[in-house]
Amino acid sequence: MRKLSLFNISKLYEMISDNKQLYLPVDNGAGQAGYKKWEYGMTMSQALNTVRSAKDFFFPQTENLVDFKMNGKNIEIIDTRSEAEDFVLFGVRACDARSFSILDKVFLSDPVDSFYKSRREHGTVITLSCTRPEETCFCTAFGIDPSNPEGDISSWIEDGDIYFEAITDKGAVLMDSFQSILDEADESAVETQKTETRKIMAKLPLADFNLDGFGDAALLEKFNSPKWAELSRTCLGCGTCTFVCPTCQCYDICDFDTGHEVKRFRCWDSCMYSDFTKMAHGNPRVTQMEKFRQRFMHKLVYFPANNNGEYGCVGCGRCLAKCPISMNIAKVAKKLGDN
Amino acid sequence: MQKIGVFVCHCGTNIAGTVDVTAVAEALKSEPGVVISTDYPYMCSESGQNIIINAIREHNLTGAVICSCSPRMHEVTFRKTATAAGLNPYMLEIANIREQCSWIHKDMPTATAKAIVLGKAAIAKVNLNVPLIAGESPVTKRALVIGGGIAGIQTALDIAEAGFEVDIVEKSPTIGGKMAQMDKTFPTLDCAACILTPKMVEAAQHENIKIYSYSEVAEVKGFVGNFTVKIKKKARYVKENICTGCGACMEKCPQKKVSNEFNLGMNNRSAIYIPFAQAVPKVATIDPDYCTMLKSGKCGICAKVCTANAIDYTQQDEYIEEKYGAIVAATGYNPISLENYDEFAYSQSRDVVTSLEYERILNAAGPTDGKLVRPSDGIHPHTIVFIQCVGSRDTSGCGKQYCSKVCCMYTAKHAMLTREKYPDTDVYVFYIDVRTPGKNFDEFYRRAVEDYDVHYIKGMVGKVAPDANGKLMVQASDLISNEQLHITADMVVLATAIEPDKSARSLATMLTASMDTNDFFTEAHAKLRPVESPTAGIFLSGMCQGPKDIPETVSQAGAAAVKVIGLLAKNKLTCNPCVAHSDEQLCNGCSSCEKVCPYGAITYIDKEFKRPDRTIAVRRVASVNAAVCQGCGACTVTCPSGAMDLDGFSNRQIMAEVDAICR
Amino acid sequence: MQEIMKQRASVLLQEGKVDRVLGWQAGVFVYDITPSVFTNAEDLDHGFVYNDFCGNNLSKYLVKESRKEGKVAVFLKPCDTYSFNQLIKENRILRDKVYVIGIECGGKADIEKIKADGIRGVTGITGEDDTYIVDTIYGSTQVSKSRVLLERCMNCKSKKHVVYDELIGDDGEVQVTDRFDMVEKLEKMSADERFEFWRGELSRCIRCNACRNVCPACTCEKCVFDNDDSGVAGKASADTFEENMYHIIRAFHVAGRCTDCGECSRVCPQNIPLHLLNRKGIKDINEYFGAFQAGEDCEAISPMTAFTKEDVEPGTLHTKGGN
Amino acid sequence: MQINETSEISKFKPVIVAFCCNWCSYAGADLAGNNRLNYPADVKIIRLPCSCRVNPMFILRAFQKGADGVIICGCHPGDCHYTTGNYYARRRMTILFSMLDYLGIDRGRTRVEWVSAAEGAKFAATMNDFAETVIKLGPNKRLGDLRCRK
Repeated sequence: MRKLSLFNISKLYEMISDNKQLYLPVDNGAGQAGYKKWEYGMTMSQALNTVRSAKDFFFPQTENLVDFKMNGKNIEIIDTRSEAEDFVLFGVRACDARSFSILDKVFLSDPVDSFYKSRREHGTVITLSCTRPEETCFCTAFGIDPSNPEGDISSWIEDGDIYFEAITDKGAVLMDSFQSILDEADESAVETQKTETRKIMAKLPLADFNLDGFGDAALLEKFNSPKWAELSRTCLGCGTCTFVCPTCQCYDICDFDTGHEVKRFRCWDSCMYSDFTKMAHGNPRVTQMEKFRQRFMHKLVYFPANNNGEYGCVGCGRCLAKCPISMNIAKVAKKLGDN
Repeated sequence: MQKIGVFVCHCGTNIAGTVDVTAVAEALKSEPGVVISTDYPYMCSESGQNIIINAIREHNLTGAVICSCSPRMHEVTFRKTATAAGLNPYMLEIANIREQCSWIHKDMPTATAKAIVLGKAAIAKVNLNVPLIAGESPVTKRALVIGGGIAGIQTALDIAEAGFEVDIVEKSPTIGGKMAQMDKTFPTLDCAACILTPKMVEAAQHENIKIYSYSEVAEVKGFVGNFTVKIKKKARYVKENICTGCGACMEKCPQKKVSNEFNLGMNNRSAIYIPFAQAVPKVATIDPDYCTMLKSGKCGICAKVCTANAIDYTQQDEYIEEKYGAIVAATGYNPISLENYDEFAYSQSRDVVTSLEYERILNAAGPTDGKLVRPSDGIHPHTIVFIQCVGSRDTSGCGKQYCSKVCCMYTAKHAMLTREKYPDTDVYVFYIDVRTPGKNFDEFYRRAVEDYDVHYIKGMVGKVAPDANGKLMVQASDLISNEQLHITADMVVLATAIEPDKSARSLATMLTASMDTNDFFTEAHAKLRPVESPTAGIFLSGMCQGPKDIPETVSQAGAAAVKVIGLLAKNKLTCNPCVAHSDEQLCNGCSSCEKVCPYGAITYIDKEFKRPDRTIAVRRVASVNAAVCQGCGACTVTCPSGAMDLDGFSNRQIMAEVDAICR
Repeated sequence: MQEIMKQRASVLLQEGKVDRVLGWQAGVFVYDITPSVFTNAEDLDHGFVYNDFCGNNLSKYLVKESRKEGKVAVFLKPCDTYSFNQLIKENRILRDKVYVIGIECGGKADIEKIKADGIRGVTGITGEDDTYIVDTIYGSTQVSKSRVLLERCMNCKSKKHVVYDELIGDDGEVQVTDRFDMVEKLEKMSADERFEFWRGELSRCIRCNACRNVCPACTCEKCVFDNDDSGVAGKASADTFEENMYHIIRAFHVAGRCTDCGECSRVCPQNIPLHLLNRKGIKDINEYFGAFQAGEDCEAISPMTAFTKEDVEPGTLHTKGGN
Repeated sequence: MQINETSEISKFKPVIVAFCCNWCSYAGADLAGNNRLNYPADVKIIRLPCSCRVNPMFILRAFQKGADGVIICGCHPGDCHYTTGNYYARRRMTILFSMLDYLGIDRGRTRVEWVSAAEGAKFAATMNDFAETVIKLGPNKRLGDLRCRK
């Protein structure tokens, strides 16, 4: 483990952005934080987390796939992919860090999504431990330790210093690039912080959040539960929960006619939207209840069923904070769970 | 996917002169949906149309684009062509590469490039066109003629003769209009009354004609074939059907100091009056502004003397609502006000008169019983100066830019009549040009000069100044001998410019008929549709469309009548199929569209719909009456959900045109 | 207040006057309140809540609820009643299927404003006149109520209920506000400054459609932006143009219909001040076509479906404000 | 003041969309043609039944696809072939243009003009003037769609 005084953090930013793009959470002027490309003078936000999750960097909201050009009546197909640049994500929290491994299960299993893959390869993640979690946090329910985040490099901020520990080879390589400004440090420095954070986590309102009874055995029972109707009754059908979610990975593929060519791009879709899974014959999910149920069944039942028990949620609490009607996964789990 | 044929017209050199038509045809070949693209010197010609017909059949086209002149010119032509070939006429669009391209651009590459873009836009639209079937609407077999002058009377008579009912609405107490005020008519010099009054009587007696005299049009609703008109019958305080027109009331009426408009205020009439002897209807009218009974309640003499008991002081304005299939505007004209022409001293001397006033002076029934005397002192004038183009062909802004057309001839007439009756007079005519186009016109004018020695002087009068002993000092320039002239005249007659009657403007708004900058009604086409307004079902007769003399007016009146007859002869009209329709699946029933529809074409119905969750819900949705809808599209924009769309001009079609243009 | 409302609701249900009650359901925390439909006293006792975080405008739910079997009672705050009237005017709500209970409102709080001061781990909020005592897992602090109100409540346009069948608490008056101040400020900026301002705001838009889906003026059976046949449908703002397009068209569609209920700004996850777009529309309508408050009564003709022969020319406006 | 397309007034060739009502303005444009009154070829006319048919979406669409200016022409107020259409158009465009201006989008790029069937000269003059304004403003950056740039 190595450390750096926070006074010199901008030196670190400089060194990293010398040969890679560096992104970190900064205040966006609307009282919230969002990832921005680091420029000289920028400082990291004090906010616990960003409104949009870090998944944007590997799975952006819109992404051009291919262009078609019409010359008269014959069509020319153009691959618009450009070689992605290396980039570094700084200050990612444990929950978002875990979300990457969930997305990997979707995009890197056959057939591999080459767009996503290339971004993952070019990105290095420096995570930052949490010390003051929000009441909306429940990552521990998914076996995430916010005091000891995953990633290529993990970091901790403890009285005036920031501590780094490379987890992966990629992380080690990156860390070498700024070794020069780091000092030796030993694990014990952050141990107290870790235990403190764990204590706080245990005190959180959602500490008792659990998913007992959500295994795939319960699939039909949950699916047919009469409670969905009531839960979804006032759902507005907006996409807020899905768009701030670090693990939602549904997308739609659309064409856009620019006038001189057709751009085929993909963009995030939301299971809450009226035309989600709309097909030529119509839509298998017609009511908001069915759409609403899909979102939670997917995260809490279907996904674990296909991914040896891993849930499609990391407990970041964004949907709890952002849903216009405050109907969220915590309430659903409570209502449908065994407890 | 459509199969579209593109047909580029050279219009001789009109288009081909500045647009490389073959290049256009070539460029459009590769547009989506186009299966054939060709060009031809005259697409509108029979052989041109045959090219289109054959192409449609041979390639069984589902759409066609004609790159040619304005759709306002030949859209109808080509749509007929399409129909002839079995293609729905509304699958054809026109790219206007003449008026909006070849005629305004000088540079060939530029014009060609633009023509190609316009063609692409039309193709993009046709790709989204759908066949439209025109609906039908009934025709009310009754016509309305607004204005009871010679134009209105002639139109009404011709329509009535064809066996259709006609109503005439005349704002003054009698029909007859300006012609009734005239003495003689050029170039034949026969008396106006002698040829007009029989027609007035004929109109009055015709079983198909109903005359609303002393009435005005208050409101016009509906559309071609189905107009509903509200007519305001002004109270004349005399029971029309009872009054015998004996005139006793006029003699006994104590209030005789009312300026007589029929004689242009040159003498007086009584408060209860019949405008002139041959008035139709020959019915007295009480002038409420002067009748002591109506104003103070004291008098009532006319009621006492009326043996027929026709007087009714309690009469009120009355509103009649009638349905018509066609409306003819025949609102006529007036001489302009001369306030801008004080140099001619019209306001200073009563001996300076307008031609129409002179007309009355010469008329046996006029203020002077036909004797030529000066209005000021009743003395017989010896030197009379006529000034032409007073307010006509005037670019100074004081008067009218146009030529009033009739002045040259009636001035010649006046000069001739004067010299004939009073050989002792000296008559001068000042003119810019003498315009005598018309049968026997120039002969007529030459007679005035050669046989009657009228002094025609090319030049304009600078000033007319009344002097102490009642003479008029006329200052003028003779442009031919190039000298200043000073004439001491007894009378000066001003050939005053004419303008459309003031009532025409408000009427035009009611009829939604367009007008030009001079307030003359505009015709649908200056050459090809001269008696029709661009607004369907509205026709034009007489001076309200532009200056003309009596023979022209009568012939135009006849022409208008024929158009009306042609319309009324139909039992059904095919409506414009480019009308709005509402997609019930999208309609919210919010009523916004209903509020902006000028025709009340939108109504609402409660309809059952299957909800996504398969339950039934009743929703209020808009439905459009295709016969009433005129296709303006106001509703389509006020509809937030886009449920309202316009056939033939759908959102998608318009956006496709936009895309093609911006590409 | 909450208890009286709860009482009244259960009485209405017991008497069979209504079959359902539309109100607010308590959540896990003090502020995460969910609009909910109650059908029996028991549920009311468990879940019904009315506190300073009941911001949701319930009127829009009546578009669907009033078309269901039986009658529904609804609790409407003064500003909500304007939305209700507007929906009645547009025939979106069946009036006779709804029993409106007007409720007094002292302004609703914005949890994000409370947290903006770095307060975290909120476990409880209790109010005393103008102060909130905020308990957190890190200890408790105080914040001034007036500082943390929702934007719309800071500029409360009316404490008067424009429609109700019965009233709980007192009816207030229409308020004098300076809600157009920010709009004016923007108008006075130069075009470049305005452009930069709106780029900065709208570029954060994630097209979650929350603003539209919560908006009581946006009750289209199918929105043009969801309708593939409309030619403008779009799921994501793939280009800055689409960010503008979506919000311009939305502002235009609600012009003359927006009651300024402020829900769009409340729900925006990115805190985009969307009310500033709608208020511009309202301000323009007031200035060019005469003062008009949508929803004030359900008879008045909407300025966008009316005209006068003397209306301003689009070319002659823009006199105010910078270039 | 005329902009002759061959002359060298400007290298920048704007794309200008003119929405014209069928009864007055489109006829006015035809009259301009009849009288051989020149205006820039950059102006392309789309024929609509009435100015009240112009949906704000058409205008934004034009800007998206690369238009540099959009002008709407209709009958003079009071002369609408459909009696009231242009009155509604006037209100709508007042609100829309004001909104665009509020967003900082160059106000010179949008315009409404009333051109009657008799005003061929006015039509040409209007188009010349509008084109000149748009040329001065240069390419439309603020409301264009980057993907549509060539």
